[in-house]
Amino acid sequence: MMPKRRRGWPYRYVVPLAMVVGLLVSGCGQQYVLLHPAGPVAQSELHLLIVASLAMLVVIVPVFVLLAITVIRFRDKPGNKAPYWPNWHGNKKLEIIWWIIPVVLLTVIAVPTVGQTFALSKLPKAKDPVIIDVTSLTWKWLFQYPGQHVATVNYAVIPAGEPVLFELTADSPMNTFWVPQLGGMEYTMPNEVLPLWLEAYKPGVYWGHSGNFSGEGFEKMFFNVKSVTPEAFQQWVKKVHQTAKPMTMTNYHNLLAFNTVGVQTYSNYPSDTFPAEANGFTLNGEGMYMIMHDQHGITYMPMSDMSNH
Amino acid sequence: MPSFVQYLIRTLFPHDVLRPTELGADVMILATGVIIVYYLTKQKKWLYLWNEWLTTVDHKKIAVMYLIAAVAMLFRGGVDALMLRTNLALPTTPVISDLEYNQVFTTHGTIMIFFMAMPFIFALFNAVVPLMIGARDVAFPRLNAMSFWLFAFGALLLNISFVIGGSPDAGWTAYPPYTGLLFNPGPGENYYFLSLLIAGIGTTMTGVNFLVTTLRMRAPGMTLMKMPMFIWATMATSALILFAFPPLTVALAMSLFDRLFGSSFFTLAHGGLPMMYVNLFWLFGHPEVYIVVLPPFGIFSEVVATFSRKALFGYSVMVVSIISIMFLAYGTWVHHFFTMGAGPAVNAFFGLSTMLIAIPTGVKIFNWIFTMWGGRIRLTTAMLYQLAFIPTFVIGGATGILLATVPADYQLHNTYFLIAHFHNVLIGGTLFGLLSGMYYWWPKMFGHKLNERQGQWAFWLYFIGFWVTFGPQYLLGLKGMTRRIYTYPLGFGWHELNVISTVGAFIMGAGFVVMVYNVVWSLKYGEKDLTGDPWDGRTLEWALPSPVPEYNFARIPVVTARDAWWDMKQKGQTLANSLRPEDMRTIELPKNTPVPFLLGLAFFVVGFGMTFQWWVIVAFGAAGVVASLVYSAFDYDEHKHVGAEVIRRTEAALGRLQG
Amino acid sequence: MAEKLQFQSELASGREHEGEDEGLRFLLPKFGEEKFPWIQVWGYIGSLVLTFAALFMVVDHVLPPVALLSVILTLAVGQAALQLGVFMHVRESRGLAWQMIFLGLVLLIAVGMVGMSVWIMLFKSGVS
Amino acid sequence: MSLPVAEENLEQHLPLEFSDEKESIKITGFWMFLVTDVLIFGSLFSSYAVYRSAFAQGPTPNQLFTFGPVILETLLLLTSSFTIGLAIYAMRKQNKKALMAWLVVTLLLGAGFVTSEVHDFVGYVASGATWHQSGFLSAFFFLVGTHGAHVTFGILWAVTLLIQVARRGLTPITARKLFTFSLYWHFLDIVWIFIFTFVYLNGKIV
Ligand code: HEA
Ligand code: HEA
Ligand code: CUA
Ligand SMILES: [Cu+2]
Repeated sequence: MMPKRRRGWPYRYVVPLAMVVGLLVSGCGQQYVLLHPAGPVAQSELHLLIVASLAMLVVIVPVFVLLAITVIRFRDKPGNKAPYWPNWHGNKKLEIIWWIIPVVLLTVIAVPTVGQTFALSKLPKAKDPVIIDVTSLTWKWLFQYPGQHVATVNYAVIPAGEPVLFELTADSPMNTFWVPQLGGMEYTMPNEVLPLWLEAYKPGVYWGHSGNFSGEGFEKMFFNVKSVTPEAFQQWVKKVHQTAKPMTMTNYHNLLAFNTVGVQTYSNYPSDTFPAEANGFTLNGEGMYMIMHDQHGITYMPMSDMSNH
Repeated sequence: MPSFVQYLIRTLFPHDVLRPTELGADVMILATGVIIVYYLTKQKKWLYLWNEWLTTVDHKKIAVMYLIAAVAMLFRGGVDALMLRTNLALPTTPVISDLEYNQVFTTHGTIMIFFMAMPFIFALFNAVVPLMIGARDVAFPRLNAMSFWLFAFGALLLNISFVIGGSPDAGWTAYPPYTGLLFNPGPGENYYFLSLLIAGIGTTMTGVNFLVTTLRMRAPGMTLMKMPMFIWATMATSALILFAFPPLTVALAMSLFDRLFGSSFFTLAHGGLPMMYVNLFWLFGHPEVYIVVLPPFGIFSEVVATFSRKALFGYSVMVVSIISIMFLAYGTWVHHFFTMGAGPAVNAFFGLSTMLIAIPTGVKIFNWIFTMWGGRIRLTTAMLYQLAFIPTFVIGGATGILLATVPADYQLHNTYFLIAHFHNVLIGGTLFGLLSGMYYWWPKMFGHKLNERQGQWAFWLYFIGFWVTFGPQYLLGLKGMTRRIYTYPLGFGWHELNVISTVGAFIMGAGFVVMVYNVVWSLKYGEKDLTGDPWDGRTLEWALPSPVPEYNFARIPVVTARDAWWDMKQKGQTLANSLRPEDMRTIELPKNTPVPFLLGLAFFVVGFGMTFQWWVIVAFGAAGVVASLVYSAFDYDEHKHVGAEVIRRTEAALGRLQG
Repeated sequence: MAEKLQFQSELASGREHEGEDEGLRFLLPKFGEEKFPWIQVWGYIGSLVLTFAALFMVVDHVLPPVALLSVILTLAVGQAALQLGVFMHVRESRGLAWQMIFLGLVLLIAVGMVGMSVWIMLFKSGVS
Repeated sequence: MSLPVAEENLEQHLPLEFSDEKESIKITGFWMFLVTDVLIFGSLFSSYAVYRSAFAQGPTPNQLFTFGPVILETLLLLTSSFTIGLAIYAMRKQNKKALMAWLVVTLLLGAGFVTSEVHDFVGYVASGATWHQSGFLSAFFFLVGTHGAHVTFGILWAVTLLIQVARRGLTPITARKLFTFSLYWHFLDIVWIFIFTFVYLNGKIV
């Protein structure tokens, strides 16, 4: 009934095997975007991932080994000489050990987790960061530069080597704004504006995608973020102002249609296409503000003044 | 008249959703229906069906119905999975369109969680809990039947959506505003909300029922600390159900109101806050994943002790850990939306609370291993699932911890890394646990064993298939592949891994086929269980004959030890040899009633009517609901009596009487 | 021949308070008796007093908003306790008063749910 | 439980509704149901708390609410909670007539409450404050409306109970049913106190 040959293929080899095969077939390389960060945010997130994974290995390996030994040693087969203690039902010391081990390991993960969570929520000091207002539309991305007065669709250009502040909202179902090599994702939601800062170390092109399902054309919501030197960035802005037309309200309404489009560039945009007010955020984790956009740029208004809206 | 018929057809089968696969499903369902009707009529089984099954309140029969439904839904969800996987292996020539793909992953997730895992759990609760605690039935047998029929009709409502009108397509999480009328005008999401609301009422009632059963119906002497672990798991699960389902009900209702009655909870205009749905959904959703994993934990605790022929290691610590998991489960929900911009304090808090769950869970893992240490391990199918569960779940748990590491989750959220995580815990934990329980308790439910050799084949196919499917998905996550896409460009290096993953899925599918073969074969040729105790079990259900007579225990035993039956066997006292003919008493049992079935049907009518906003039909259904409730309010005829003489004869026939 | 088993009838009366459940004995019920429903009357008066106290405090704006809200919520909690104790006979049950344990739990969760939701939803801050 | 429980235990000093073990288990069950209902309202209160300032173009609580009808409703409900308490008191004294009388009074008070609330709602809607207007109004109508629906259901339930008591008198079963009804009714009173405080009074604080 219990065939002995089953022992030949212990399951504990399956995972590593699958991983190795996977790596061989696909070729380890740049395609593992999460393992090849191109900016400080993604870098610190990867760092944490590695720390936590190592801590996990510290539990996984002993558990697997222990399990294997137990099963092999205490199989119910004739002539097994291992001890048999049918009534052994507890051991205080052992049990205390495995309350403690996880606590220690988790502390190792928890401390940097909390630290990084708070650290990432603060925009590093930068004089006048480039601000990009991101709106997810049904199956396309709209990027507006309130400081530069340019707008793009389905691609963005950022200066390398300095933090960029993205302000995210949606005029569509929820999506997430994600450029894996630059950093983790954040939701775009209607009636809310959320902040996200990212930075690219070097000039380069990094792909981004939406991570939250939003309907039919969702899988086409790829976009590229071009990181260029700050000077090239200024030149790009200048060039857009010279060559592109401003976005009209009609253009915007066309973008609201449920479809996918290619890349587009505009030299300006109507001011009321990004929320003037919404549930807001702070940049330093204190107090509560609301973002006000107008022709002069952005002001942060304390929440307490909000009641007269 | 013809115009009305045309209207009906146009609404029920709108052009834009009626596609070949649906037509195929349509024809299949119709054909199955015809075959069933033909068979029933030919065998003159209609009355039998009605008397013995549709109106039954016997927990053992309800268990069987739950089990059939669960396995059917595993098939349905599994076929969905194979469709998903096929598409993902062929990114350049998708087999099903994006619209269909969206419906398929939605029904896959919804069915697997709500209509496969949940009823499977309730099947085992119903089959085992009253027997384990030495009771005649659950606390509220009629409520139990109502729960079942509400579940069954809820499941039916979701399943007909594939054929009539169009399926939901917003994922099992159904985030607004995508579920709003602006983006999703068809009836699909109505189906989703209504079927979950109806099934949810049933589930909540099941929670109440089993909580009270385990709190109040235990045999004398079975104090809290003498309860089998499975009973602890039942208790904790039921409590979680009580606490978790209300937020879901409210979230679903809000979405439904937005769609049907013009409220502005989650809409783009009028200040809607879609994130509130997310908040309420996960207030339910996270406890839900523990609802589906705690019962398997209980099952494993029984299985591992039985097949190691050894007492469970660290019982009281196991109790403490299950209770703390229950509590902690309620305080971690934000980890599903770390990326929705709640402040760093919120994220840090919920990241830590999530990690805390690893501690009691880890304790359980170690205790299971040490239960085997110093035992004699028999590698039956049930035990193999247990052994596979440990490494699979530990990996799944560990990747869960990586997701709980907040900044790492910013990267991993909604990628295939997440998909792999939750299949690791849902299949490695929940499904393996439930299958283990099925193989373990099958003899008790049906009176024969499942063939071991075939069972082990199915096991190995599942287990190997599992890792071939989901191992590569971790790598896909690291390559940035996001979930819920029906196709993808080739440049990202996602294709090869997806092909491997798809191959794995088909291996699992083969496992399922072997399992079904195993069940069908064993129904005919399976080894009969004549002793009632085929595994040398430890808990009270093994004291009874298999299958169990309607009244369960001829006399309720008094419990004096933790593993009650094991203890009795050690002391040489067994129920069989100590019952004398004159010990028999008349037994009061709950009486069959058609109300639960009719109530479920009425709710179904309401749900169907509301899906299409046909208020006349809704009114009919609502009248049915009210009528059922009023009828049962005035119905005092709840019990029947089984005479002592009948019991004496039955027990004697089972060879369980002295002299 | 094995020893004879005990059956439930022999133990029926003692079943709910036994062995390890001992610690929860304080929960065992007392069913009170009274000549006149004084408790109910006092309960009614109490609830009226609490309600109108809250009402007047709000109408007269006796405190700054946040403090005022906290005070009236406290009064509401007091009133809930009154209803539970006086009218709902919380401590009564046969066997252990499980409802007390679950009520405690559910109140904790309900309050946590409201508070946490506000914390999560309305106090957005931070850049990730 | 098949065993000789029911007859044996009747002589204990237990109130009628607890005297039969099966019926007493149903009371525990009803408490557990109330637990879920507490959380239904907990979720509704959470939503209300979050949507409280999502006015969009609609009115604010301060503009919307008037105290008059709300105080009336509060009084009606508090009094009905008192009278159902008296009904249970009468039930424990085996006084069927008094029980039924108090139950009828309770019902009438409840009906008065529902009438006043419906009148309120009609007024709001007539003034254009529908729940389509804003998230705040949606949350308000959903919370208060769910409570109102509970009260309405309670009234219908009590009617069926009156018929049962009239027909069958006070038995362990009818007594248990009445007792669970009283629990339900007091529970609704508690919920209303929180609605009164957190919705209406709080709406007037700013
Ligand atoms: C059975 C179901 C189940 C179970 C048990 C779990 C268990 C856990 N889950 Fe999982 N989870 C899901 C089902 C489940 N999950 C589902 C379905 C989703 C996605 C839903 C969707 O979006 O569609 C999800 C998503 C999900 C997320 C959200 C990710 C995202 O969307 O971005 C997170 C983040 O924290 C998470 C974490 C965890 C953790 C920490 C555990 C822990 O409980 C695991 C604890 C176990 C262990 C850790 C292993 C054993 C322990 C030891 C051997 C001791 C030593 C260990 C340590 C020291 C670490 N899960
Ligand atoms: C308990 C829950 C459970 C279970 C058991 C499974 C089982 C499986 N799941 Fe599931 N899955 C979920 C819960 C579950 N899943 C959830 C909650 C989601 C999220 C949904 C969402 O995003 O909203 C998800 C999403 C999900 C995805 C992501 C889709 C996407 O985001 O685009 C994928 C992709 O690979 C997948 C694959 C599989 C596979 C291959 C199996 C295999 O185990 C299945 C094995 C197959 C069978 C058991 C059936 C075999 C059938 C046959 C052999 C039929 C033969 C045919 C004929 C005779 C006609 N699942
Ligand atoms: Cu929608 Cu006004
Ligand atoms: Cu979770």
